[in-house]
Amino acid sequence: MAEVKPKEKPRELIAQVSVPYEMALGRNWHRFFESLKEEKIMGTQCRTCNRVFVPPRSFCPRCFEDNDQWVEVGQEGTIETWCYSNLMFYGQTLKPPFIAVQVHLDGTDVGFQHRIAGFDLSDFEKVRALVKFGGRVRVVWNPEKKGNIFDIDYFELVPG
Amino acid sequence: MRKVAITRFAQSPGAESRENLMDFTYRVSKEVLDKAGLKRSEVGCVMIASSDVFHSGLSCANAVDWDGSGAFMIEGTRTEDSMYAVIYACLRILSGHFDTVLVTSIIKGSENPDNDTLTGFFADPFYMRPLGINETTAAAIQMREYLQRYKITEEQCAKVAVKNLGNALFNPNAHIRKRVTVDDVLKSGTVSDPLKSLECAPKSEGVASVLLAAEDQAKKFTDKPVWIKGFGSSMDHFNLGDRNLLNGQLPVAARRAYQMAGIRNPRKEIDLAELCEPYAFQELLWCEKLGFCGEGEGGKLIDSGATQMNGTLPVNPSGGVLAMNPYVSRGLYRVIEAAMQIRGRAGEHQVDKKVKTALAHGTCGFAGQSHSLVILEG
Amino acid sequence: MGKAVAVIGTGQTRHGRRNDVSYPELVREAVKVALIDAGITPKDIEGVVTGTMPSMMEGVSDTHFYFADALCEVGKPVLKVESCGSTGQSIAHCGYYWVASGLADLVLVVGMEKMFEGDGQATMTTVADPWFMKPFSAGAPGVFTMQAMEWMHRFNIPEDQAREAAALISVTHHDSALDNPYAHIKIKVSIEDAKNAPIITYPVRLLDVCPTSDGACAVVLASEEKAKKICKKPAWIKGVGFRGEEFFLGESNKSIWPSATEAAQHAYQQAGIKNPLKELDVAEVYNPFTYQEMIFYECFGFCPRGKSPDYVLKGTFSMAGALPCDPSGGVLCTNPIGASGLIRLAEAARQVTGKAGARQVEGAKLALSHAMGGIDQFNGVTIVGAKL
Amino acid sequence: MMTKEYQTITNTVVLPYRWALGPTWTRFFDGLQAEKIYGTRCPTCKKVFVPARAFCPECHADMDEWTDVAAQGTLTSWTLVEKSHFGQVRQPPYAVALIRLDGADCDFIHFIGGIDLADPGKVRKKLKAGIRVKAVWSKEKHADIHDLSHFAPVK
Repeated sequence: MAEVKPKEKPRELIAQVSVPYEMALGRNWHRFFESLKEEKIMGTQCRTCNRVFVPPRSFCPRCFEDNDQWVEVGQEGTIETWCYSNLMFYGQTLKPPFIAVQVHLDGTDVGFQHRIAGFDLSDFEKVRALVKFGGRVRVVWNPEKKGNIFDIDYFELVPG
Repeated sequence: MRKVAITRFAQSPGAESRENLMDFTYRVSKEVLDKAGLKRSEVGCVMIASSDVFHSGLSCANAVDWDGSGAFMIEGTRTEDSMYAVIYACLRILSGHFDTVLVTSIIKGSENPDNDTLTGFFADPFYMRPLGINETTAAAIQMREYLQRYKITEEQCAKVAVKNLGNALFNPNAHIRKRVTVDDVLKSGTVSDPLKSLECAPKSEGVASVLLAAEDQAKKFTDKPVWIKGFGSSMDHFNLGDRNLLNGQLPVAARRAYQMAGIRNPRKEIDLAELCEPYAFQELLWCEKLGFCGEGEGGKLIDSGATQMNGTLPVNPSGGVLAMNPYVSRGLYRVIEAAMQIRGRAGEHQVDKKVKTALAHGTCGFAGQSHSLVILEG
Repeated sequence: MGKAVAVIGTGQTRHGRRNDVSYPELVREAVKVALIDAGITPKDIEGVVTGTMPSMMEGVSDTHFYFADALCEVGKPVLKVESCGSTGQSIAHCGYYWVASGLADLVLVVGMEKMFEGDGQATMTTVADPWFMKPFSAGAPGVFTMQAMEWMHRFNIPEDQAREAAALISVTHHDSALDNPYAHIKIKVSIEDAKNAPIITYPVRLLDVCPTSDGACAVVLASEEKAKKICKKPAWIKGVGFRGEEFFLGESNKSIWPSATEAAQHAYQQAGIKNPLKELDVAEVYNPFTYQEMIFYECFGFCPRGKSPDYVLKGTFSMAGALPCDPSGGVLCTNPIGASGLIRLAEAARQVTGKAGARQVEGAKLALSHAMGGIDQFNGVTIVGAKL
Repeated sequence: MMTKEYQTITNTVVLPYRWALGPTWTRFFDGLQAEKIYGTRCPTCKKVFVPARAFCPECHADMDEWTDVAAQGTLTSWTLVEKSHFGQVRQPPYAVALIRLDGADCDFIHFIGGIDLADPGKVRKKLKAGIRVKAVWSKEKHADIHDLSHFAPVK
């Protein structure tokens, strides 16, 4: 019969798992990132509802028609919403503190995710006094282009 | 009870695509809606099939799959396997709540690591995983039992690969298309003895989409509806050692489907079968379990030529999973191929005989832990 | 349309950090309780529906294989259904349609999560795409904060008032959790505690956010004939609805949240509900964040847009109010994600059958249950009632 | 990676885990550490399942009768893994088998060793269904499945 008695506390097995995937960018996002290298923001427009998408969509998820009409959109926009993050979450790309923002770029019909920077972010109260809903922001280009989303270095606040 | 029809369908090829996951999905579901003349906003319900680990590294797969499947603000959900999606879609129509369901199954195998790496995650972390159990090792252990028990030969198993890869030559969507001989298969290198390389399915792309409709709606979308006469599925124990690997749950699943479809003698009543055979010998074992031949007679069945494209009961005229293995989608590809054969519109891989009733089968898990099948009729 | 479907049994584990049991053992704990509650044996079950959040949260994928024995699946048809955080509602809906189709009389629905086995935040970063959204992710709190900020701005809600209302919600739910034997976080919280808790992402504070929990929930669904035969007090499913928006966060307006609004509308239509505030007796709203709970109240038609804080501060949604919300303490106090949405249904079913114990809302006859998933993308709703 | 002719992004998922063994696995692995292989007996069907578990996979009854099964048994089936894949448990070749341990009513999974695995032909000659195999214990034990090094054919 059994001689090993049950332990008071069951154990845990600690491990880390790594699984490698590799995703295709696809034609439209490839073109989007190529245009960032030339300091242009390109969107696509739905021929049915006329909405302009950035990131560009190859199809409109609502009308379900091909979006093959490319348009260059503005490099300024208004703040739809934002959030100040001063805690490190697992997997975060940006080091806190940072301001995540949803910008409505001029000439588009959707919100675009990026960050606001270009000033001292250490004090939240000071940040709050500067960052306003409906406030204007403008692209600041990264001088070093890599064909990814950080070719737009950040959005800066437009005074006034 | 309501009747459910397959009205329109589309499938992507199995070869590597440079499109991104979302666009790759859209092309296929869009094609189905266009063929049916149905607007996205008029679809009753959207059913997505995709599995988190087989999904390019994006989990909560329904999140990114939602847009390309046409599901924006439409009733819908996601299942983890495409056969489950077909069955759940049928349940939704049979409930009377929905008249149409667009089922789309999604995977880009080229973006994933090896299937063996991923199926290893089915295993528990304490026992089966550290001992190297994955879909291939489990199948190899099953194959050896099969060979031992019934004196099935390795040549007979290899013949399945010869047949299916040969059939795939005529299927423009198939991923692996080549004429091979039994000798080629036997010498193709051991993966996990006794399984040879050409006896193991590849890792393919595969978005497939089907528009299901209730009887009274089906004629709006097609002049050739294919009816779903029955379906059934069943699950086996998790632990490989607890199971009878040569007599699992396929007979149970088949009994359910046959009963629903009113099939008494599958050997006579089924004209064609599309089976899910990620490993060549499994086609023989599944044929036995589906009642296409007696117990232990899978080897004789392939020798007889009955399952060839011009045989009495063609099996996998599409080339099957050995020729194209879009993991979660592979069941739905079987359903589509069976429907194409019934319509007589399978092109170069259309079988010679007239197909009235066809069987489509899907399996996943170790050595067939879960089996599902659907019976289709013209 | 379709056969009537009833909830005839529910089972929950004790939620919290459950490293005393393995994952399958945890799952079985809920299943056993539900079967006893329904008065049935594993043999009686004709089909099983199950789902979690992403399976890789716990490092085992396609868990319907792993849990085959614990879920009494062997020899039975099984459906694995998942939709991120809204999984709990999605699996309940699947069981509902299964029974409604007439193909099964008894279906077991089980949701589970064992979040202490993995890293919840780490897993959630794998939901966002690597090109556009993930680089700016500040975890789930960041997403919900942006939504709350947008909502406050759009409806001109003074920040102090929203803060006050959020604190009251936190206090109410933490109090309720003390009455719930299954709840994870059982602490007494004051308004001051809630208002002064450490900031996570401004204005969201620690006591505004849910914990991570281990737990499972099982529900037995039955056809009308079966329910009437074996259950004295079934809870009838009156309506279900599920909607989802686009993958990219910026494409739909989350301050008025179309998916939440329409999922509820769809369910209300089936249940014949026109004035939810009046007709519903209790609601189990999926509330991982206090601010977000207020947005849900508006989407579900419990109060006009932008008026949630007023109603909250009036006590409309407290235990003694017109429409008590989350008498269980809700997701705010217990969050095993894949189970959370199903726990809402189980709690709602117990409320309308008078079996909710110390957290019972007196005389409850009609209840809403709900779950949310994705990056603010999905919402599912189920209405249950005491009457067929 | 990044070996493709079109633009891609590597999206490696790295996740940490702490899996709770629960009382049953914990006690089973403690048993391995003491060079014992534990099963549990079902009070209803009387079958002995190994590894030990909390409930009967067939009858669903709780199982709390622990019993040690023999550290030897009969080979049911096996495979010799030859091909590599990412994240593999060990370098091929290695053999995995189903073994019916004496006193158990289900098969137990483990590695087969103690023979030369380099030549598949020779392995096939040595490993036949029905041959007897016995446990070989690892010298260093950590109360996990690798406390059993492998099973070796009995000469």
